[in-house]
Amino acid sequence: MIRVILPTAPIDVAAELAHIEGAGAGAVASFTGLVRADDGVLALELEHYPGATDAALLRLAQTAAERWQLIAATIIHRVGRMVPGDRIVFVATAARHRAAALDACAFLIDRLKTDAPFWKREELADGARWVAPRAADDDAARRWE
Amino acid sequence: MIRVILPTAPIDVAAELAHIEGAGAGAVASFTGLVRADDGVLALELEHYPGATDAALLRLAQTAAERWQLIAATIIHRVGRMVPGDRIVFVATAARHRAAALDACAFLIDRLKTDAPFWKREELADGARWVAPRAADDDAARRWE
Amino acid sequence: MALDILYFAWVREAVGRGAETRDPPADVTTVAALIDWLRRQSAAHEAALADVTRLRAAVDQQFVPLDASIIGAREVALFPPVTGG
Amino acid sequence: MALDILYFAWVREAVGRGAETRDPPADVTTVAALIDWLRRQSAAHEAALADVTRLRAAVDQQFVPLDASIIGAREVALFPPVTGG
Repeated sequence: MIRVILPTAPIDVAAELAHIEGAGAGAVASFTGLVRADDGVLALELEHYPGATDAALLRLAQTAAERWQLIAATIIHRVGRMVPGDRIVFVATAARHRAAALDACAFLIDRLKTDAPFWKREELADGARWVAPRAADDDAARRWE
Repeated sequence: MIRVILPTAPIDVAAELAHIEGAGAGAVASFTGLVRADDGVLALELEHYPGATDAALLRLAQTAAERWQLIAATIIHRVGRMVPGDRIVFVATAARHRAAALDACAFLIDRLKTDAPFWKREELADGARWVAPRAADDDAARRWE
Repeated sequence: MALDILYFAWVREAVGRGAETRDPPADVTTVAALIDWLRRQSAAHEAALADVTRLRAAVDQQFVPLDASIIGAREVALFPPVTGG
Repeated sequence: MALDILYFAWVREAVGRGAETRDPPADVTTVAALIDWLRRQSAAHEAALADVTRLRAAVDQQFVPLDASIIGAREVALFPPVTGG
Protein backbone atom coordinates (compact mmCIF):
# COMPACT_ATOMS: atom_id res chain seq x y z
CA MET A 1 0.00 0.00 0.00
CA ILE A 2 1.74 3.10 -1.25
CA ARG A 3 0.18 6.50 -0.71
CA VAL A 4 1.66 9.72 -2.14
CA ILE A 5 -0.15 13.07 -1.86
CA LEU A 6 0.78 16.70 -2.54
CA PRO A 7 -1.93 18.70 -0.77
CA THR A 8 -2.22 22.47 -0.48
CA ALA A 9 -4.34 22.01 2.66
CA PRO A 10 -2.89 21.12 6.11
CA ILE A 11 -1.71 17.53 6.60
CA ASP A 12 -3.95 15.50 8.92
CA VAL A 13 -1.37 13.27 10.65
CA ALA A 14 -3.96 11.59 12.86
CA ALA A 15 -5.92 10.38 9.84
CA GLU A 16 -2.73 9.37 8.04
CA LEU A 17 -1.40 7.40 11.02
CA ALA A 18 -4.77 5.68 11.49
CA HIS A 19 -4.69 4.80 7.81
CA ILE A 20 -1.22 3.24 7.82
CA GLU A 21 -1.81 1.50 11.16
CA GLY A 22 -4.76 -0.19 9.48
CA ALA A 23 -2.38 -2.10 7.23
CA GLY A 24 -1.90 -4.69 10.00
CA ALA A 25 1.82 -4.10 10.59
CA GLY A 26 3.54 -4.53 13.95
CA ALA A 27 5.67 -1.41 13.55
CA VAL A 28 4.87 2.06 12.25
CA ALA A 29 7.50 4.80 12.08
CA SER A 30 6.74 8.36 11.10
CA PHE A 31 8.47 11.64 10.56
CA THR A 32 6.87 15.08 10.47
CA GLY A 33 8.71 18.19 9.31
CA LEU A 34 7.29 21.47 10.57
CA VAL A 35 7.85 25.11 9.75
CA ARG A 36 9.97 26.19 12.69
CA ALA A 37 8.65 29.08 14.71
CA ASP A 38 12.05 30.17 15.95
CA ASP A 39 13.87 31.25 12.77
CA GLY A 40 12.18 34.60 12.11
CA VAL A 41 10.29 32.94 9.26
CA LEU A 42 6.87 34.54 8.79
CA ALA A 43 5.76 32.17 6.03
CA LEU A 44 7.11 29.44 3.79
CA GLU A 45 6.17 28.90 0.15
CA LEU A 46 6.70 25.45 -1.32
CA GLU A 47 7.05 25.33 -5.10
CA HIS A 48 7.18 22.04 -6.96
CA TYR A 49 7.27 20.54 -10.45
CA PRO A 50 3.77 19.15 -11.01
CA GLY A 51 3.76 15.67 -12.46
CA ALA A 52 7.48 15.13 -11.93
CA THR A 53 7.08 15.49 -8.15
CA ASP A 54 4.39 12.83 -7.89
CA ALA A 55 6.48 10.46 -10.01
CA ALA A 56 9.62 11.08 -7.93
CA LEU A 57 7.81 10.46 -4.62
CA LEU A 58 6.11 7.35 -5.95
CA ARG A 59 9.47 5.98 -7.13
CA LEU A 60 11.00 6.76 -3.75
CA ALA A 61 8.19 5.00 -1.88
CA GLN A 62 8.43 1.96 -4.15
CA THR A 63 12.21 1.77 -3.69
CA ALA A 64 11.79 1.83 0.11
CA ALA A 65 8.92 -0.67 0.02
CA GLU A 66 11.05 -3.19 -1.89
CA ARG A 67 14.28 -2.62 0.04
CA TRP A 68 12.69 -2.99 3.50
CA GLN A 69 9.73 -5.20 2.55
CA LEU A 70 7.29 -2.61 3.81
CA ILE A 71 3.64 -3.39 4.33
CA ALA A 72 2.77 0.25 3.64
CA ALA A 73 4.44 3.59 2.96
CA THR A 74 2.99 7.11 2.97
CA ILE A 75 4.59 10.32 1.72
CA ILE A 76 2.66 13.57 2.04
CA HIS A 77 4.39 16.77 1.07
CA ARG A 78 2.47 19.98 1.37
CA VAL A 79 2.85 22.59 -1.38
CA GLY A 80 1.95 26.27 -1.47
CA ARG A 81 2.02 28.70 1.41
CA MET A 82 2.51 27.71 5.06
CA VAL A 83 3.10 29.46 8.38
CA PRO A 84 5.24 28.47 11.40
CA GLY A 85 3.90 25.38 13.14
CA ASP A 86 2.41 24.00 9.92
CA ARG A 87 3.47 20.55 8.79
CA ILE A 88 5.54 20.62 5.59
CA VAL A 89 6.07 16.92 5.16
CA PHE A 90 4.85 13.68 6.69
CA VAL A 91 6.41 10.30 5.99
CA ALA A 92 5.24 7.01 7.51
CA THR A 93 6.28 3.41 7.04
CA ALA A 94 4.75 0.16 8.24
CA ALA A 95 6.64 -3.12 8.55
CA ARG A 96 6.54 -6.32 10.56
CA HIS A 97 9.48 -5.25 12.71
CA ARG A 98 10.73 -1.92 13.98
CA ALA A 99 14.18 -1.80 12.34
CA ALA A 100 12.69 -1.95 8.84
CA ALA A 101 10.07 0.70 9.62
CA LEU A 102 12.60 3.06 11.26
CA ASP A 103 15.28 2.69 8.58
CA ALA A 104 12.83 3.08 5.72
CA CYS A 105 11.35 6.19 7.34
CA ALA A 106 14.82 7.78 7.69
CA PHE A 107 15.66 6.78 4.09
CA LEU A 108 12.49 8.40 2.74
CA ILE A 109 12.95 11.72 4.47
CA ASP A 110 16.67 11.87 3.63
CA ARG A 111 16.06 11.10 -0.05
CA LEU A 112 13.06 13.37 -0.29
CA LYS A 113 15.38 16.29 0.49
CA THR A 114 17.54 15.61 -2.56
CA ASP A 115 15.52 13.51 -5.03
CA ALA A 116 12.23 15.36 -5.40
CA PRO A 117 11.67 18.70 -7.18
CA PHE A 118 10.62 20.97 -4.32
CA TRP A 119 11.89 24.47 -3.63
CA LYS A 120 11.37 26.42 -0.42
CA ARG A 121 11.00 30.18 -0.27
CA GLU A 122 11.07 31.82 3.14
CA GLU A 123 9.35 35.10 3.91
CA LEU A 124 11.21 37.04 6.60
CA ALA A 125 10.64 40.47 8.09
CA ASP A 126 13.22 41.96 5.68
CA GLY A 127 12.05 40.19 2.52
CA ALA A 128 11.86 36.76 0.92
CA ARG A 129 14.66 34.36 0.00
CA TRP A 130 14.95 31.00 -1.69
CA VAL A 131 16.38 28.41 0.68
CA ALA A 132 19.80 27.14 -0.36
CA PRO A 133 20.44 23.39 -0.32
CA ARG A 134 22.43 22.06 2.65
CA ALA A 135 25.54 19.96 2.08
CA ALA A 136 24.38 17.90 5.08
CA ASP A 137 21.30 16.88 3.11
CA ASP A 138 23.41 15.50 0.28
CA ASP A 139 25.53 13.59 2.80
CA ALA A 140 22.42 12.20 4.50
CA ALA A 141 20.95 11.06 1.18
CA ARG A 142 24.21 9.41 0.12
CA ARG A 143 24.45 7.19 3.21
CA TRP A 144 21.69 5.01 1.73
CA GLU A 145 23.62 4.21 -1.45
CA MET B 1 9.62 18.52 27.91
CA ILE B 2 9.67 14.88 28.90
CA ARG B 3 6.44 12.90 29.07
CA VAL B 4 6.27 9.31 30.30
CA ILE B 5 2.96 7.48 30.77
CA LEU B 6 1.92 3.87 31.46
CA PRO B 7 -1.78 3.79 30.62
CA THR B 8 -4.11 0.81 30.72
CA ALA B 9 -6.40 2.60 28.20
CA PRO B 10 -5.67 2.84 24.45
CA ILE B 11 -2.92 5.26 23.40
CA ASP B 12 -4.23 8.35 21.60
CA VAL B 13 -1.43 8.97 19.09
CA ALA B 14 -3.18 11.94 17.51
CA ALA B 15 -3.30 13.77 20.84
CA GLU B 16 0.26 12.77 21.64
CA LEU B 17 1.61 13.94 18.27
CA ALA B 18 -0.28 17.23 18.56
CA HIS B 19 1.22 17.65 22.03
CA ILE B 20 4.83 17.08 20.97
CA GLU B 21 4.42 19.12 17.78
CA GLY B 22 3.38 21.98 20.02
CA ALA B 23 6.92 22.14 21.42
CA GLY B 24 7.97 24.27 18.42
CA ALA B 25 10.49 21.82 16.93
CA GLY B 26 11.20 21.53 13.22
CA ALA B 27 11.34 17.73 13.29
CA VAL B 28 9.18 15.14 15.02
CA ALA B 29 9.86 11.42 14.70
CA SER B 30 7.59 8.75 16.12
CA PHE B 31 7.35 5.02 16.45
CA THR B 32 4.25 2.99 17.22
CA GLY B 33 4.36 -0.69 18.09
CA LEU B 34 1.12 -2.59 17.52
CA VAL B 35 -0.17 -6.01 18.44
CA ARG B 36 0.17 -7.84 15.14
CA ALA B 37 -2.98 -9.36 13.73
CA ASP B 38 -1.17 -12.04 11.74
CA ASP B 39 0.52 -14.19 14.39
CA GLY B 40 -2.44 -16.13 15.74
CA VAL B 41 -2.31 -13.93 18.84
CA LEU B 42 -5.79 -13.46 20.32
CA ALA B 43 -4.66 -11.11 23.08
CA LEU B 44 -1.53 -9.72 24.68
CA GLU B 45 -1.04 -9.06 28.38
CA LEU B 46 1.62 -6.56 29.40
CA GLU B 47 2.95 -6.96 32.94
CA HIS B 48 5.32 -4.42 34.45
CA TYR B 49 7.11 -3.48 37.66
CA PRO B 50 5.20 -0.48 39.02
CA GLY B 51 7.45 2.33 40.15
CA ALA B 52 10.58 0.82 38.62
CA THR B 53 9.08 1.05 35.11
CA ASP B 54 8.29 4.74 35.38
CA ALA B 55 11.78 5.45 36.67
CA ALA B 56 13.42 3.40 33.89
CA LEU B 57 11.44 5.16 31.14
CA LEU B 58 12.11 8.58 32.63
CA ARG B 59 15.85 7.82 32.79
CA LEU B 60 15.77 6.62 29.17
CA ALA B 61 13.97 9.75 27.97
CA GLN B 62 16.39 12.00 29.86
CA THR B 63 19.38 10.17 28.40
CA ALA B 64 18.03 10.65 24.87
CA ALA B 65 17.10 14.28 25.51
CA GLU B 66 20.64 15.10 26.60
CA ARG B 67 22.44 13.03 23.94
CA TRP B 68 20.45 14.46 21.00
CA GLN B 69 19.51 17.84 22.51
CA LEU B 70 15.85 17.08 22.13
CA ILE B 71 13.21 19.76 22.53
CA ALA B 72 10.73 17.12 23.72
CA ALA B 73 10.45 13.35 24.19
CA THR B 74 7.40 11.18 24.85
CA ILE B 75 7.29 7.52 25.87
CA ILE B 76 3.92 5.86 26.32
CA HIS B 77 3.83 2.15 27.05
CA ARG B 78 0.49 0.53 27.51
CA VAL B 79 0.10 -2.09 30.25
CA GLY B 80 -2.58 -4.71 30.85
CA ARG B 81 -4.59 -6.57 28.24
CA MET B 82 -4.63 -5.70 24.53
CA VAL B 83 -5.96 -7.20 21.31
CA PRO B 84 -4.50 -7.29 17.78
CA GLY B 85 -4.38 -3.84 16.22
CA ASP B 86 -3.98 -2.13 19.61
CA ARG B 87 -0.98 0.11 20.17
CA ILE B 88 1.47 -1.31 22.70
CA VAL B 89 4.01 1.46 22.68
CA PHE B 90 4.39 4.96 21.29
CA VAL B 91 7.63 6.91 21.28
CA ALA B 92 8.06 10.41 19.87
CA THR B 93 10.95 12.84 19.77
CA ALA B 94 11.16 16.48 18.76
CA ALA B 95 14.35 18.24 17.71
CA ARG B 96 15.47 21.15 15.56
CA HIS B 97 16.67 18.82 12.80
CA ARG B 98 15.55 15.46 11.52
CA ALA B 99 18.68 13.37 12.18
CA ALA B 100 18.49 14.01 15.94
CA ALA B 101 14.76 13.26 16.08
CA LEU B 102 15.08 10.05 14.03
CA ASP B 103 18.14 8.71 15.86
CA ALA B 104 16.72 9.48 19.30
CA CYS B 105 13.44 7.78 18.37
CA ALA B 106 15.27 4.62 17.25
CA PHE B 107 17.41 4.72 20.41
CA LEU B 108 14.37 4.96 22.67
CA ILE B 109 12.49 2.07 21.15
CA ASP B 110 15.62 -0.13 21.01
CA ARG B 111 16.52 0.55 24.64
CA LEU B 112 12.95 0.24 25.82
CA LYS B 113 13.04 -3.39 24.68
CA THR B 114 15.92 -4.23 27.01
CA ASP B 115 16.08 -1.59 29.75
CA ALA B 116 12.56 -1.39 31.11
CA PRO B 117 10.78 -4.03 33.24
CA PHE B 118 7.98 -5.15 30.92
CA TRP B 119 6.91 -8.72 30.20
CA LYS B 120 4.61 -9.82 27.39
CA ARG B 121 2.24 -12.76 27.62
CA GLU B 122 0.52 -13.90 24.44
CA GLU B 123 -2.83 -15.65 24.39
CA LEU B 124 -3.07 -18.09 21.47
CA ALA B 125 -5.78 -20.54 20.45
CA ASP B 126 -3.89 -23.36 22.21
CA GLY B 127 -3.03 -21.49 25.40
CA ALA B 128 -0.93 -18.65 26.75
CA ARG B 129 2.85 -18.21 26.71
CA TRP B 130 5.35 -15.69 28.01
CA VAL B 131 7.25 -14.09 25.15
CA ALA B 132 10.96 -14.94 25.17
CA PRO B 133 13.48 -12.14 24.69
CA ARG B 134 15.01 -11.85 21.23
CA ALA B 135 18.80 -11.80 20.81
CA ALA B 136 18.20 -9.22 18.06
CA ASP B 137 16.79 -6.86 20.69
CA ASP B 138 19.97 -7.06 22.75
CA ASP B 139 22.04 -6.39 19.62
CA ALA B 140 19.84 -3.42 18.69
CA ALA B 141 20.13 -1.93 22.18
CA ARG B 142 23.93 -2.38 22.25
CA ARG B 143 24.51 -0.43 19.04
CA TRP B 144 23.86 2.79 21.00
CA GLU B 145 26.65 2.17 23.50
CA MET C 1 15.74 -7.99 58.62
CA ALA C 2 12.43 -8.02 56.73
CA LEU C 3 12.85 -7.90 52.97
CA ASP C 4 10.11 -7.39 50.38
CA ILE C 5 10.55 -9.86 47.55
CA LEU C 6 8.69 -9.31 44.27
CA TYR C 7 8.18 -11.77 41.42
CA PHE C 8 7.10 -10.99 37.86
CA ALA C 9 5.88 -12.84 34.76
CA TRP C 10 6.37 -16.62 34.80
CA VAL C 11 8.47 -16.43 37.96
CA ARG C 12 5.45 -14.93 39.72
CA GLU C 13 3.20 -17.64 38.30
CA ALA C 14 5.60 -20.43 39.33
CA VAL C 15 6.15 -19.11 42.86
CA GLY C 16 2.39 -18.69 43.13
CA ARG C 17 2.43 -15.11 44.37
CA GLY C 18 3.60 -11.65 43.27
CA ALA C 19 5.15 -10.52 46.54
CA GLU C 20 6.16 -11.78 49.97
CA THR C 21 8.04 -10.46 52.95
CA ARG C 22 10.88 -12.67 54.20
CA ASP C 23 13.58 -12.42 56.81
CA PRO C 24 16.62 -14.25 55.39
CA PRO C 25 19.58 -15.05 57.69
CA ALA C 26 22.41 -12.52 57.98
CA ASP C 27 24.81 -14.57 55.83
CA VAL C 28 22.50 -14.12 52.79
CA THR C 29 24.22 -11.02 51.39
CA THR C 30 23.82 -11.26 47.59
CA VAL C 31 20.96 -11.77 45.16
CA ALA C 32 22.38 -15.18 44.21
CA ALA C 33 22.53 -16.26 47.88
CA LEU C 34 18.96 -15.03 48.37
CA ILE C 35 17.80 -17.13 45.40
CA ASP C 36 19.55 -20.21 46.90
CA TRP C 37 17.89 -19.58 50.25
CA LEU C 38 14.44 -18.97 48.71
CA ARG C 39 14.66 -22.26 46.78
CA ARG C 40 14.72 -24.09 50.09
CA GLN C 41 11.50 -22.42 51.31
CA SER C 42 8.97 -24.43 49.23
CA ALA C 43 8.64 -26.75 46.25
CA ALA C 44 7.12 -23.89 44.25
CA HIS C 45 10.13 -21.65 45.01
CA GLU C 46 12.48 -24.50 44.10
CA ALA C 47 10.75 -24.97 40.73
CA ALA C 48 10.49 -21.25 39.96
CA LEU C 49 14.09 -20.38 40.84
CA ALA C 50 15.88 -23.56 39.72
CA ASP C 51 17.56 -22.14 36.62
CA VAL C 52 19.37 -18.92 37.57
CA THR C 53 20.45 -18.32 33.95
CA ARG C 54 16.77 -17.51 33.25
CA LEU C 55 16.53 -15.01 36.10
CA ARG C 56 17.21 -11.29 36.31
CA ALA C 57 17.04 -9.10 39.39
CA ALA C 58 16.52 -5.61 40.69
CA VAL C 59 17.54 -4.35 44.13
CA ASP C 60 15.52 -1.38 45.35
CA GLN C 61 14.21 -1.02 41.78
CA GLN C 62 17.64 -0.88 40.10
CA PHE C 63 18.57 -3.65 37.63
CA VAL C 64 21.62 -5.51 39.02
CA PRO C 65 23.68 -8.63 38.21
CA LEU C 66 22.95 -11.65 40.39
CA ASP C 67 26.18 -11.25 42.37
CA ALA C 68 25.05 -7.80 43.58
CA SER C 69 24.79 -7.12 47.30
CA ILE C 70 21.44 -7.02 49.08
CA ILE C 71 22.89 -5.64 52.32
CA GLY C 72 20.59 -2.85 53.51
CA ALA C 73 18.12 -3.50 50.69
CA ARG C 74 14.38 -3.07 51.31
CA GLU C 75 13.10 -4.63 48.07
CA VAL C 76 14.44 -7.35 45.77
CA ALA C 77 12.64 -8.30 42.54
CA LEU C 78 13.23 -11.54 40.64
CA PHE C 79 11.96 -11.95 37.07
CA PRO C 80 12.72 -13.29 33.58
CA PRO C 81 14.58 -11.19 30.97
CA VAL C 82 12.37 -8.27 29.95
CA THR C 83 10.34 -8.27 26.72
CA GLY C 84 8.67 -4.89 26.44
CA GLY C 85 8.12 -2.43 23.63
CA MET D 1 11.04 21.10 -33.21
CA ALA D 2 8.93 22.80 -30.54
CA LEU D 3 10.20 22.24 -27.04
CA ASP D 4 8.42 23.10 -23.79
CA ILE D 5 10.85 24.74 -21.39
CA LEU D 6 9.92 25.06 -17.69
CA TYR D 7 11.58 27.19 -15.02
CA PHE D 8 11.23 26.84 -11.25
CA ALA D 9 12.06 28.82 -8.10
CA TRP D 10 14.49 31.75 -8.56
CA VAL D 11 15.24 30.69 -12.15
CA ARG D 12 11.55 31.18 -12.93
CA GLU D 13 11.57 34.57 -11.21
CA ALA D 14 14.72 35.68 -13.05
CA VAL D 15 13.53 34.54 -16.49
CA GLY D 16 10.21 36.24 -15.73
CA ARG D 17 7.99 33.30 -16.64
CA GLY D 18 7.36 29.68 -15.61
CA ALA D 19 7.14 28.13 -19.06
CA GLU D 20 7.72 28.89 -22.72
CA THR D 21 7.74 26.98 -25.97
CA ARG D 22 10.89 27.38 -28.09
CA ASP D 23 12.23 25.90 -31.30
CA PRO D 24 16.01 25.70 -30.85
CA PRO D 25 18.21 24.94 -33.90
CA ALA D 26 19.03 21.31 -34.70
CA ASP D 27 22.61 21.59 -33.43
CA VAL D 28 21.34 22.25 -29.88
CA THR D 29 21.41 18.62 -28.72
CA THR D 30 22.22 18.78 -24.97
CA VAL D 31 20.84 20.57 -21.92
CA ALA D 32 24.07 22.59 -21.67
CA ALA D 33 23.80 23.68 -25.32
CA LEU D 34 20.15 24.60 -24.76
CA ILE D 35 21.13 26.77 -21.78
CA ASP D 36 23.78 28.52 -23.94
CA TRP D 37 21.24 29.13 -26.68
CA LEU D 38 18.55 30.37 -24.25
CA ARG D 39 21.00 32.87 -22.73
CA ARG D 40 21.15 34.63 -26.10
CA GLN D 41 17.36 35.04 -26.28
CA SER D 42 16.96 37.94 -23.79
CA ALA D 43 18.72 39.85 -21.04
CA ALA D 44 16.49 38.12 -18.48
CA HIS D 45 17.49 34.68 -19.79
CA GLU D 46 21.15 35.74 -19.78
CA ALA D 47 20.91 36.83 -16.12
CA ALA D 48 18.91 33.77 -15.00
CA LEU D 49 21.09 31.18 -16.70
CA ALA D 50 24.54 32.82 -16.37
CA ASP D 51 25.93 30.49 -13.71
CA VAL D 52 25.40 26.89 -14.81
CA THR D 53 26.89 25.55 -11.56
CA ARG D 54 23.71 26.80 -9.86
CA LEU D 55 21.42 25.02 -12.34
CA ARG D 56 19.91 21.55 -12.40
CA ALA D 57 17.80 20.03 -15.14
CA ALA D 58 15.14 17.48 -15.99
CA VAL D 59 14.38 16.11 -19.45
CA ASP D 60 10.86 14.80 -19.85
CA GLN D 61 10.55 14.96 -16.03
CA GLN D 62 13.67 12.87 -15.30
CA PHE D 63 16.54 14.52 -13.40
CA VAL D 64 19.62 14.53 -15.68
CA PRO D 65 23.14 15.96 -15.68
CA LEU D 66 23.64 19.07 -17.83
CA ASP D 67 25.49 17.13 -20.55
CA ALA D 68 22.42 14.93 -21.12
CA SER D 69 20.84 14.76 -24.59
CA ILE D 70 17.64 16.60 -25.42
CA ILE D 71 17.20 14.90 -28.79
CA GLY D 72 13.55 13.89 -29.12
CA ALA D 73 12.64 15.55 -25.81
CA ARG D 74 9.29 17.27 -25.43
CA GLU D 75 9.95 19.03 -22.10
CA VAL D 76 13.09 20.42 -20.47
CA ALA D 77 13.00 21.95 -16.97
CA LEU D 78 15.71 24.22 -15.56
CA PHE D 79 15.86 24.99 -11.84
CA PRO D 80 18.11 25.43 -8.79
CA PRO D 81 19.15 22.48 -6.58
CA VAL D 82 16.08 21.14 -4.79
CA THR D 83 15.31 22.00 -1.15
CA GLY D 84 12.22 20.04 -0.18
CA GLY D 85 11.17 18.06 2.85
